[in-house]
Amino acid sequence: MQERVFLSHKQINDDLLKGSFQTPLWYWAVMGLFAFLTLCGAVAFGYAINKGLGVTGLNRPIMWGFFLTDFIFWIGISHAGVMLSAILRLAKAEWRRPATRAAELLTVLSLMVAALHPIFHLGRPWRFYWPFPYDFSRGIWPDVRSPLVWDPHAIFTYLIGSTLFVIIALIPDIAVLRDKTRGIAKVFYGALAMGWRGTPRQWKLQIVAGFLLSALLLPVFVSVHSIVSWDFAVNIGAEGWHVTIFAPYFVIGAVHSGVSGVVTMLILLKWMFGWDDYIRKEHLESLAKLLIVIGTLWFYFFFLEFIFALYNLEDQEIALRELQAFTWPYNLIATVFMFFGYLIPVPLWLFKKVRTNWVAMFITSIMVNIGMWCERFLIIVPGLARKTNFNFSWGSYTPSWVEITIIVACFSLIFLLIMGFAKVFPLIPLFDIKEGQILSDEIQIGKRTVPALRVEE
Amino acid sequence: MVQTPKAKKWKMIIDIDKCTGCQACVLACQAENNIPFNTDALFNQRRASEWIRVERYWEGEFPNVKAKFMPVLCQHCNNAPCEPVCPVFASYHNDQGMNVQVYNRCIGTRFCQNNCPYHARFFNWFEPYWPEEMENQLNPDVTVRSRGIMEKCTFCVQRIRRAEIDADIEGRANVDGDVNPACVQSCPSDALLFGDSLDPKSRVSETLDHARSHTLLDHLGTEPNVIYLKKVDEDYVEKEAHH
Amino acid sequence: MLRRRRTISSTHHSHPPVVPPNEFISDFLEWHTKSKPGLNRALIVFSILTSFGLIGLLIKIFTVGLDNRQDWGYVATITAFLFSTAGCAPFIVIGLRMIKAHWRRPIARIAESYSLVTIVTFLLVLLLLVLVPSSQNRRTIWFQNDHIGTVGAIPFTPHLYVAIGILSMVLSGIALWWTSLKPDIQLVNAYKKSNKPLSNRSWIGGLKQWSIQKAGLSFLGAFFFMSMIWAITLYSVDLCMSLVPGWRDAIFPAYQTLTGIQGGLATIILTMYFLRRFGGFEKYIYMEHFWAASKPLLATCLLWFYFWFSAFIIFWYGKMPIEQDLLQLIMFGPYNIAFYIGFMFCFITPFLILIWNTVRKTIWGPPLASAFIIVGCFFDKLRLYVSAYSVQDDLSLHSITTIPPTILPNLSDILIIIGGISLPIFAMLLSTRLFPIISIWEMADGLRLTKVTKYLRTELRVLGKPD
Amino acid sequence: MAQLLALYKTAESAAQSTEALEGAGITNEEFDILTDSPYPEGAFGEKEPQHKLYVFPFMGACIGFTLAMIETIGTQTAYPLVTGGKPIFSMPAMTIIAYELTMLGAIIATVIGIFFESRIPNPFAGIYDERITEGYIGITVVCDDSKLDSLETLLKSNGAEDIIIEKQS
Repeated sequence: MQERVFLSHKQINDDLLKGSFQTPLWYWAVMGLFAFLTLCGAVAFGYAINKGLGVTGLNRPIMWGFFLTDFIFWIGISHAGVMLSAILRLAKAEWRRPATRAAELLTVLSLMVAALHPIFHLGRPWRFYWPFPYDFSRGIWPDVRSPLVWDPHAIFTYLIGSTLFVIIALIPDIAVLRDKTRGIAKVFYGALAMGWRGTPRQWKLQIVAGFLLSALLLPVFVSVHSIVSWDFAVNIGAEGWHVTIFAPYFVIGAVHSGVSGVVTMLILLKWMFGWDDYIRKEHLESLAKLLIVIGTLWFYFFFLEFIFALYNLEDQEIALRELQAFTWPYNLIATVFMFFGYLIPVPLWLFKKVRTNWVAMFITSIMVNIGMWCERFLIIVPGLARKTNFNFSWGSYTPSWVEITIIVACFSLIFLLIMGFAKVFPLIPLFDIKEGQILSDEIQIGKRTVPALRVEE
Repeated sequence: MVQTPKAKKWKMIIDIDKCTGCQACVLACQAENNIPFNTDALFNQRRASEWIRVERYWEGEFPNVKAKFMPVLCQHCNNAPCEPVCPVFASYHNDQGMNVQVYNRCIGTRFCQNNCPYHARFFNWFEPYWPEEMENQLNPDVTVRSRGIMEKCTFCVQRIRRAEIDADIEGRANVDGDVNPACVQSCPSDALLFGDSLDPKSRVSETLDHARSHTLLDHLGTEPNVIYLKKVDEDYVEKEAHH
Repeated sequence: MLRRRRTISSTHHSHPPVVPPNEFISDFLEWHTKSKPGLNRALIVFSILTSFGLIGLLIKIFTVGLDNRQDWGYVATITAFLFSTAGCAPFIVIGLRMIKAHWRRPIARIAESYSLVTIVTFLLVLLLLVLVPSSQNRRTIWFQNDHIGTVGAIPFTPHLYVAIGILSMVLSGIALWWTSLKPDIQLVNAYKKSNKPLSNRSWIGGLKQWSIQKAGLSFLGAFFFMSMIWAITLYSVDLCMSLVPGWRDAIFPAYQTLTGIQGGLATIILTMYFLRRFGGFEKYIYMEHFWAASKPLLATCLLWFYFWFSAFIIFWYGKMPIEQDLLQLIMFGPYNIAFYIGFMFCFITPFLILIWNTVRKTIWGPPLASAFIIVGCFFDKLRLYVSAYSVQDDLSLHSITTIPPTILPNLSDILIIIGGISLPIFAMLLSTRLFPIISIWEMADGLRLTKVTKYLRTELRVLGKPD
Repeated sequence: MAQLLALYKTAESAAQSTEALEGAGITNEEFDILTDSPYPEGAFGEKEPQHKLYVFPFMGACIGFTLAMIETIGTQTAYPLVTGGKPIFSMPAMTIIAYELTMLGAIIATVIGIFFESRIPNPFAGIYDERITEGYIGITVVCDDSKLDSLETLLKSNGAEDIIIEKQS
């Protein structure tokens, strides 16, 4: 919290609502590109529905491939939001303020996209709603013992929860938009603002809601990725999946990739809208420090997972690890995973020069996510390629163009949604920034003035 | 006047010592159960579906090389790993100890195949296709599975039901040997044996506690209903168990 | 004037007054140097109780000797218990220092003093290591196996490395304690010489010295943290899991580390309570501290269930024979009572207590939960370690052949348990007697960085966050 | 009756005039503050908002848990199909679903509670001015027309930038 800049509230409004009031040309160009890519994905999916899943690269031992890898990846990204905004809110960390909404938004949107993947993946996508507890036409309810029934429960709980979280925190900012717009836009925002006036009562509830919802969402966020991990860990058929540590290992890995995703997004926002006064070096540095801790914790779990895979000293397990680490093409993926996921970024973050350098942080945070994508792939595919010791039907897997197109489309869909949101609503909570200014103070010790914080309890 | 059939528990016994690897069972199964042709293309994509397959393992160094044949089909486990993971009850255990796949419920998550240690489940990657002139050979008792669902060995459940109905019409109980899945019926060396293990006089229950009998991957505790009889091989040296 | 008073009372709750640093220092030094008969009496009682443990150990060694693991299950339990209560206490303050939490200040010294206990823990581990066979041809994380070909034969596994790992934890803990203690000792000595308080902290050492001390604290903290995780990992694997053939539970070391953090936090909260109650520190340890500490405590309770469940669901779902046996052995079989008690006291009871904000915001709520947690922690360790030590199968097997019957503690075990439980209390009383039990410089620092100021028409506490 | 909204540039002057208002015998039940960002409670001597938000999540949790029990127990009794040799009542599986639905219920109930307690949506909230979101502090007073002039002068004297009056008969 060093070099603190004080801005008038009008100034804050104008800066942070820039996105909504002026749209440069590049905006539409980029939107168009992403829209086109998304469309390609839709076409590819249609083709897959029409012809059957044979058009993918999946085959008999390897029944789960790119779709589920990407599914886990996006679920992982979605863990950034609540992790950051909830934990930092509860810990009353000042530097959370500009990051919260971006993080929560990333949560919601990536969850939506993640929820699409199981549908791509189904053999009969038009029956995607069958795992839900609704009967009627087919006279039977889903089997509550199946992890694939736990999944929708968890994911939709998380999706609904985090969406409501975002909406609640948006209302005061929508009120600002209502006051600054005219005509039809004013009607629109006015309806969304629901007559917000900013009375002490409303503000108090806004604050309490922040804490309460954070506290409620944290356990959900842990459970979601745990349940996703149990999709794999309950298997005794596939090699190397039946590991007790999978749940926390997946969760911490998700946080690792998710927080890096938030860093990437914040840097992009700063560059796109020039919010230099709001997304400052100290925020970047605190995030980097947090990432060091998370990354190292994740590495500990990875270490345990690997050690205890070999612990039983059974031939197939050793063969599987050999495949993952030393056999082409998996050895390449494993190398990328190890170096991009941990060995390069985390040691770099130890240096303040890197932590406070925008470009360096941008690159490293993207590296982490590449690495984590490879990690998910390495967990799923090799385990299936070496299923039990019936080596008569071992196999390998290469994705087809259909899968790749759909994956690319999912990435572009995320960007599309984020940019669309940025057009309509502010991506940095205005009132949070203003509150931060109000609560900041100083303490004199001898000659030194220490930045201080006004706390209410 | 179909009275409820008395409790049954179907088991199959496979004598590896008798198996010659002639693939007759595979062919019979294909014909009986309307399995589309496994073309070269499908084989190369590793998408061939053979509800029963004969695994061939070479042992020893040239010149004294031995081929070992092991027919593998759905083991109809009592603790089937494939069953609880299905979100829609498409795969469950019926009262005759069989592991049943309900095609209409299946939505194609392919979780069951992932969790099947025996690789005994198959996915319909495309719509099944037969040349026009071959369509008349389809078995009317067996569903033709559309794309996007799992399928697997059913112990030829259609034959079991048929036998039960016939027995009811003739007003008698089923006797051992009434029911024979296509693979068992077609095995020239009589390596496969099928029957009701609850009927003490059936050949299956007589052979059950055979000196050579064992099950596949029994350390997983899946309790298969397919029992294997070990190969008799005098110059086979027992490898010391790995610890 | 009247109105003024109303507006103040209308704020959430009146802020506890901020004592000026000098007043605190003189206040505390006086309390520290004056003789405390009650404390001395307690010291004598607990030194006797602790010596019971030693007697019990000697009895055990001379009666049953060190050749049979089953006789030593309870010793392993109490060792693990000490690890995850007193042993991990320093970690808490390290974490809080890292995030610059102000409420750590009164509890910092308490936490660090507990690192003295780890010396005894280390000796106990040395004793237990005698019972552990070499890791040749059995499942350990050292992979000394002829069948896969020894991965570059490592000599003296696991004994040497467990010893080293735990020793490094002990040493870094004590170094940490000493580093933060040094300035205060100088202060106390100066006070004893000339009987008036010295407030100016720069008197003790130049600013450079202080910055070195701060840096030293953070480095030692990081090192302690790492060596703690490593030590607990080694202990829980080499002295527990690998003694049960077929027990492969990757989450177990992490789970043990978590129980350590939980137990450490509970220990600190309980100590805080007694210090406030009997030490008369109402002015410096008040509700805020308990409230702040209660939140991470609640989190650890939830995590306890989470870690336990994510192991349990895998075993339950996998349904392999070995997994069924394990569930019997360590949960629902011979030690099910201990398991249920552990489950109730480590998760359910503290959770139900701490979930209420009104209870968390009291002096008695968090300590009550902590007491439950400490009891639960003991029984949780019991069901794990005693059961693991009771297994007699050949360690080179892939699974256990039989589930051994329950082993109940005999006289020497009970003596050892009494001694082990009273050991941390004894250590704490002793360090209260000999050293300042509240880190003076850290408290003074905190008081300097706190002020209660008028803001518009209300009063707010202002906390400085130097960086 | 009339509604009166006074706009202040600085929080200090606003705080002053609330004190002045109370001096003029207007209790903090009668005036209200409008700000564009949360201020520390009691900063303007306003009345402390009372709310029962903490009740909602518990009610929601109970509802969610009941639903979960109906779903899991209902399914397993209505279709007692054995899968994988698992018991017909598989407690661990039920735990997971019960957990999720409990949390879902709690969250939804909390959000309902937030809307209910902060009295939105409410299109006719009362007098308001767009400058408030520019950082102005608004003080609204509800009083009868007779008092209007005295109040206006009072607030002006304490540094009100602008005063808006809404008469409703």
